[in-house]
Amino acid sequence: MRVVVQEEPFDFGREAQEFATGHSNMGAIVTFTGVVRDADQGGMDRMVIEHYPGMTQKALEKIAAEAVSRWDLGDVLVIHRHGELRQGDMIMMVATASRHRVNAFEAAEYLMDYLKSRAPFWKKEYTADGAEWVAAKDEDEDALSRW
Amino acid sequence: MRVVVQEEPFDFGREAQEFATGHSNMGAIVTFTGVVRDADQGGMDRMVIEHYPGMTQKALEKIAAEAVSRWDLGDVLVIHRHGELRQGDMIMMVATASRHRVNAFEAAEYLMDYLKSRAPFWKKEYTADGAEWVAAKDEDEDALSRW
Amino acid sequence: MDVLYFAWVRERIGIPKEKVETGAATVMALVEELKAREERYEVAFSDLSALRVAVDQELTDFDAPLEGVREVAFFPPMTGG
Amino acid sequence: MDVLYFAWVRERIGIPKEKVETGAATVMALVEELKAREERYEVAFSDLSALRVAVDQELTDFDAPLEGVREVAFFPPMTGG
Repeated sequence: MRVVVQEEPFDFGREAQEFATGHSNMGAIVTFTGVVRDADQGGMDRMVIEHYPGMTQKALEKIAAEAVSRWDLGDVLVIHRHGELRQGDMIMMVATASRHRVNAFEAAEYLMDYLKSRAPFWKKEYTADGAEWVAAKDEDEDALSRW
Repeated sequence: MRVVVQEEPFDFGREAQEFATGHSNMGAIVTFTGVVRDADQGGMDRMVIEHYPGMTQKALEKIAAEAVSRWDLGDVLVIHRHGELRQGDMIMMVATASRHRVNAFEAAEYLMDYLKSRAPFWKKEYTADGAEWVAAKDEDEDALSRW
Repeated sequence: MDVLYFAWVRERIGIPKEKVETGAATVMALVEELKAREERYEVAFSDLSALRVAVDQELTDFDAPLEGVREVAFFPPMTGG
Repeated sequence: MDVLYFAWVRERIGIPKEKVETGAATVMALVEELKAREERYEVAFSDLSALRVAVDQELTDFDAPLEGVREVAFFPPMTGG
């Protein structure tokens, strides 16, 4: 299990390759990558992600450990950036390794649902019209009830 | 949309990176990678995947096109190998790009469910005791009823 | 018409492909003709629930008509992915 | 005790962090003390349903006790991922 919180970009291709080749007898590898897209109202210049340094790493590790135990994963990787990002930049990734594809998929979805609503990150979008904090979506909170 | 059927290994890291960075305004990228693991009875030496050359490419393209239209994907990638593989080798990958994570996940699961049971590949496992065709699992057939 | 066999169907029949002259109206009629030929066909086609069929490279079922068809393929349930 | 603010809570209160001397028994009692201080707190804490709280870096709720606590953080619903 590896959990990384950093400001710097990460190399998705290298991380994905290393994760996928590093596990003996895990038949199924799932990755999810979140990429900065335009604001819903359009015209986004940049995004800044604030986080809670003392809590972030611990919160992510707790979520990852829960996924490993629930789905009996061979491994899990979480990388989440903070700071300033531009359209097309990768915000975060998760990866799961399991013997079976259903477990790998479900665990990755679980990680994403919890990262969305339970990890202390806050996104602010900057457009020509000013800056706005991204509002949490009811559907993201609702997604947790699945687990 | 790109669908590739080949005997050669593919570079998962490079494919994942290119796919994830190649799409404007797609916030969610999911990949699935299937890796050769040991036979259920253990002791696997190698696996050989037979396919139906005239049909494979068309069948995969049809499955991929259906996923793109159902989930309004920005793109989809399918790579599937045939021929001889060893433990730890990557058999195949799919990748999906969508504006939203739920669509990217569901489409990837759909692709996998259909690749399992509707694409003309057959796996044979070789162990010290002999060779055995991998039996299709009822649960894989049942998985299709979800869609 | 070309008739193709894959995986253990190919192994039981002993060849990957053959040309078959037939007036069979459906896949099922073709199967009956083949079974009548030789025991290896009888064995390969003994349990149709364990078989799948593609006609002109599209999955279909054993009731499918063969008129105008150029290629029929028999194989076990697929195990891709 | 350290009190931390993030995102628009931080912006409304105007500082990311402050030391607070308090005998408040719960998070809610602390919130009431802060609201009584100055309007910027009153504004930031006006709708608690739009706020989340962590005590010693664990998510909790406004009923949580503060005895022995070293750090309380207030912030809006998280938007990670």
